[in-house]
Amino acid sequence: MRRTPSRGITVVAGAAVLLLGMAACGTDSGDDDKSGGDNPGSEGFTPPDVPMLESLGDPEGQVNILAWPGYAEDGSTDETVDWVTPFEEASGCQANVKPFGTSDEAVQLMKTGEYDVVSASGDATLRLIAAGDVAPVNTDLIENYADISPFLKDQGYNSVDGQMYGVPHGWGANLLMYDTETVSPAPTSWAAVFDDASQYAGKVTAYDSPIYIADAALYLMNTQPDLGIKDPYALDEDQLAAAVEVLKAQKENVSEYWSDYLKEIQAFKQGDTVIGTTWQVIASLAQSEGAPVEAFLPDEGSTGWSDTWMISSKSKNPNCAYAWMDYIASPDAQAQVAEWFGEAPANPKACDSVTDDTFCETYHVSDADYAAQIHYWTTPIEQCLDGRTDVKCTDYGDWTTAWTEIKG
Amino acid sequence: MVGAGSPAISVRGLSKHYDQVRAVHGLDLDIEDGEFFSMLGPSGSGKTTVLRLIAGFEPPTAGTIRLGDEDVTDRAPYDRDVNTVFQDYAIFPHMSVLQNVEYGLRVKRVAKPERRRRAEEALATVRLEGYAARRPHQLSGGQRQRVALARALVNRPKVLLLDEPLGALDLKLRREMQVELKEIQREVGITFVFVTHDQEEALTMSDRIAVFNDGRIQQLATPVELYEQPASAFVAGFVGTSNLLDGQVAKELVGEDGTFVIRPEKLVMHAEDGAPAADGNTAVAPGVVREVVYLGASTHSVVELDAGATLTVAHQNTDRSIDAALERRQQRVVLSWRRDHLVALGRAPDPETPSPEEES
Amino acid sequence: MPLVRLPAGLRVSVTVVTLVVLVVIYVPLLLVLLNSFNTDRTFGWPPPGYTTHWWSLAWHSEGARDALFTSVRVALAATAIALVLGTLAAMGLRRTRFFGRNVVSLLIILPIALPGIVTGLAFQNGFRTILGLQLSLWTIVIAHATFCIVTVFNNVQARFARLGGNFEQASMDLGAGPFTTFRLVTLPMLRSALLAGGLLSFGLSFDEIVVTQFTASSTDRTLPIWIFQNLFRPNAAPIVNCVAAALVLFSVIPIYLAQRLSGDAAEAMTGAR
Amino acid sequence: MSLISRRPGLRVGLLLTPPMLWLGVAYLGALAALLVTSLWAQNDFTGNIERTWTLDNFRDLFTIEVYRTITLRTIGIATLVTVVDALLAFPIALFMAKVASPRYQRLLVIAVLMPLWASYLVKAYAWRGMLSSNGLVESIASPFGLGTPGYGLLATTMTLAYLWLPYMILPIYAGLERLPNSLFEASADLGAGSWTTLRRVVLPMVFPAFVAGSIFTFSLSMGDYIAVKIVGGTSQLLGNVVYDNQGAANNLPFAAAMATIPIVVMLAYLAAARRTGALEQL
Repeated sequence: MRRTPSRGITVVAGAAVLLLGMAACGTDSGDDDKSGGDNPGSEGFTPPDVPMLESLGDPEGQVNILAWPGYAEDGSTDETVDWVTPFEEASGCQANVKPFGTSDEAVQLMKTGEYDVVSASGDATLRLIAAGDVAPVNTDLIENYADISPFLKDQGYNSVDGQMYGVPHGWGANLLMYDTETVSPAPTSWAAVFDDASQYAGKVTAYDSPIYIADAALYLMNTQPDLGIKDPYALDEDQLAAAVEVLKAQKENVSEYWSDYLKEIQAFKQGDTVIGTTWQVIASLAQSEGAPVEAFLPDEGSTGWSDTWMISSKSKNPNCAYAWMDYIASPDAQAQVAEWFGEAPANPKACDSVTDDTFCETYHVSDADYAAQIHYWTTPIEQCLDGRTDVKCTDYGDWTTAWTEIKG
Repeated sequence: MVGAGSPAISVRGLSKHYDQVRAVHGLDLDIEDGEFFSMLGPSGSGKTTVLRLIAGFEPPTAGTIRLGDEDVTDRAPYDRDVNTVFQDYAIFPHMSVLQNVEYGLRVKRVAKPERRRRAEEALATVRLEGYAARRPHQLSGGQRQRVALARALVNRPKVLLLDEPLGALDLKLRREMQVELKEIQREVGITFVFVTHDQEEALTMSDRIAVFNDGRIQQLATPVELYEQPASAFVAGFVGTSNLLDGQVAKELVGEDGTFVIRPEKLVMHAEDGAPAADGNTAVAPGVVREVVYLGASTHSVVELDAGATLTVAHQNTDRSIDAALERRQQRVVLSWRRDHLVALGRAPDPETPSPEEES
Repeated sequence: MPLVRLPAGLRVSVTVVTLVVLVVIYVPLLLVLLNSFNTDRTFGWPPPGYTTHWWSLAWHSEGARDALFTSVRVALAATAIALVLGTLAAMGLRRTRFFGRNVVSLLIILPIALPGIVTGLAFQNGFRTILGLQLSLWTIVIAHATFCIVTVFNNVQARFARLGGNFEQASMDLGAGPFTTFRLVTLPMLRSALLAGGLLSFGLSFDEIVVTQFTASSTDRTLPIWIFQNLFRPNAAPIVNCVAAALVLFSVIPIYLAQRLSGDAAEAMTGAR
Repeated sequence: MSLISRRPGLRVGLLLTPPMLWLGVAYLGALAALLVTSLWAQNDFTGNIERTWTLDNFRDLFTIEVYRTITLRTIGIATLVTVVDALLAFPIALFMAKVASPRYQRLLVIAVLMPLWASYLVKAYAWRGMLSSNGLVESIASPFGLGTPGYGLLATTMTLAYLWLPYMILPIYAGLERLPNSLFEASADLGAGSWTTLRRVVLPMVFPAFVAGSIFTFSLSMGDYIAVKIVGGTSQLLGNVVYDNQGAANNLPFAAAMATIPIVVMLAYLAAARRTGALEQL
């Protein structure tokens, strides 16, 4: 997940198909009963019985928010970037924002019970639900919930048995960006950075994180069906080895791995790099800086992320927490977050409020088909997420080791 | 010299050992009230250690120290009525001369006007009127030395300890300060305990001198006694130039066994043909002049006696030309001396046995 | 100070190399300054145009200001602790030749001799995994103080070595107890050494990023952390350049002071990390 | 009170207790805990640390070849950076200590210290800009038929050498300043040329200062993980492995195991440095 590069950690967010064990897609909304296999938490996963708020009362006067940096800006970084203050004025709830650096930190902090709401990523949501740290969300009490893109609702990573445990926040895809002056013809497939990378030897870039192995796995899923990869986050040892081979071959042509906006934009602008993975926000920024670049979703689909606001089961300020979740799902707030952070807002009505007319088109906000092509980042674990039980899958530790080896 | 009542300092069985090194060993010592007492010895002889033990900078390994009537052995330096003038003066660099001098009174919470008056008085004693506002780095060596003295004296301690305070001064200044120190001591009447390795300094100023070697007192006596009747070869050698006659030489020239010493100025050098005859009072010995050293006021000649010993002869350069002396190099001469000028040392001192009797 | 008359050839070559090295040292810094006026948000080279826009943003950036104050607070606290512990250690080792002396010296040097990542990870692991504490401003302060002790220690020790040991004895001899002696004699004589050591320690803590990254919670943002977080945002990166440029310019003051106060340039800087 | 001044051992004990508690218990304790942690395992599902003893982390460290490669590469870079800094630092330190007038001396010290206050990150990014395809290095080098080295190990070495240079200059300057001027005169008087004087007299005498400075440059390079990300292209150093494992992978035990490598290397380095007396000059 891109998050603040500050912790460089950037692991892992993402939508977990952990429960469902479904390969791919996540478009089968609400199809929870489809879940199969005996991977943990999948079959017979019964979340602790946590009561849901039935009706709203008076605001408690404050709300403690645990958020990814950039999700709840209160003007302290940039005076003009502030959507927390309007919330405070409208709701009468004072918002205490604590940014967190990693999903692990978020899970740990939620266990203290000191926070009312959290912006949880795909690798944190299920852990929170299973541990009973978060409560089901009564979506009837959240006015703006109705406007949320349907393909984000009742997903395996934010609901159990049709019961939502949160309000979708936003999502995004890892795109392929290229220099339109150097790269010709325009690529259509990830092959441009894998099998055909030698065309641009020394000018290829890739995301600097073990999770990038999933990109190679996704590519293999399409090019080498024999390997039997069904989920880029569920790789057994052989499959991981195959992905590592792809990446090792790619490395010969890589100029550098990028981990932050600035580095990638600079590299494309100066011509040190001409092709590689990117985020929409980086592509847009690079274009606005006059770099001759295009970014697109290749034929194979791509990896990406999706986050959800959840409420603590121990919340002392549930009314303010609901007010926040409602507010952050509102078109205005969604527009501001999405534009500042650079991702697709969960609420398409935000498109009426964004300052940039082309924003929603650029980010494919209401494009369910587009969203369907995204394999949301999930932490790989030993139990295969694709439902296989005959093999052990490689976990994130293995991926980290593999990534170290790939870089050499 | 010996005053009534208890001595100013009384030390019994004092020892200080550092690991294997015995800096001071089993020392007994009494220093009388109002005395100018010197501790003389080569470096490493233990004299400075004794001073530091008295001041309280270090705890003794064994023994007691009494100041007047009080046993101060276990007291901290600030609880003892003694003050020290350090070898390097240790004048506080961040304070003015006045502040330095006032320091002891300040920490004793003496009222400001009183303290100012006494400090100025002390500065007057050391002839530093008008220097009160100076900073230490603006002072000459001699002036610093006086500030250190004033700083100690202002407290009117029972005993003032001085740790080679003149060592850093040039010869001329040192001579002046020696006289001045002695005057000041008479003026204030405080007991001075003075540590030095300079025998001339000790002889000039002291009422009594303790000669240290190897952590023990070799001899404790007045300057005159020390010079005229050294108790051991070490003392004889350390205080003045020693001319030793021992073994076979002693037998031949003195006529008995033992070690004898005779001071250079007590020897008379004659031309070979003009020598007096030996008799009951006078001894004579022929020899060859090996070296002649011109010292301005006097001349030293080193004579190798036929009997075997080598003696130094001093003679004042009074009226006659010194050329005669210089021309004697490598010539044969005869030395004569009065037999009663010869001091018998008894046996050569053994470091493991106590030195000849200290005064009681 | 009398200068050595180095032979002409050596003199010239040394001078030339010095000039070249100085240029190399300052070109990147000038570039930072230049980029703070660069209209290009990702500091494209050569700059397409110049603007003071970033400086005005930097001036109004609440985050930068908060981070600055946080850094100052952390640096002050760490320096205060380092001053106490460093002085105590230097006093303890003074004139003492006990068997553990070398061990103590090594222990004081160790936090700065080991890479920051080791110190940082050790503290993070110690606080979180072992003690189960939440990271906070205090965990940063503790970690910083640990590697700041050495600067104070070095300065105080050098001062002691230069002073010699008689001043305290003189004071005690004149009737002052240990505490009075410390207050009236030791402390005043150490003052400039403590100031120099303290300033170095402050600077060290102020610009520390590695150990800070490991021991800071996500809410505690020191200036280097703020820079780290913002340097990678194209909209904020030029502001960071402004802040960095301003820091370099203002750093003259503490450095000059440290040098002035210590009186001895070499002493002021040893341990200047 | 009196007891304290009468018993030096007690006094030393009281003075040293607080710093030793801090360094000996808190700091060494943290280091020890790090070693202990490196012997623990990590739960794959929860990412939590499991306090069961295992040597797996060290087994991986020694058996997986890439870690050896990275360790050697890191030591190599650190050595190279140290050598480059020593070569650059000596002339400027000599100029400061023995050529410049006292006024310039003071200015030069400030000039050398000032860059230390500019954020490390900002400076590293400035180098990234200079080393880019159309950057400053390229424009300066192109008339000589050279180009930018691009991002990689060479760029990393250059950037690190730049970042740590003041840490090498200052101790050497301090060491040279301590050298009495009469040494130069004595050597010249005895007929030695300036190079001979430098080689036979000055260098041996300031060698401990070199070692003192090298502790900084070497240690700082050993632990770096940020500069190499900015200008290192695809390369990685030891610090990156530690950092990625504690952060991204949340595998603290393995990060801890990896961190023992720089500890061991630096302890060996310090032990060697101690023989030269360099530790007194830090």
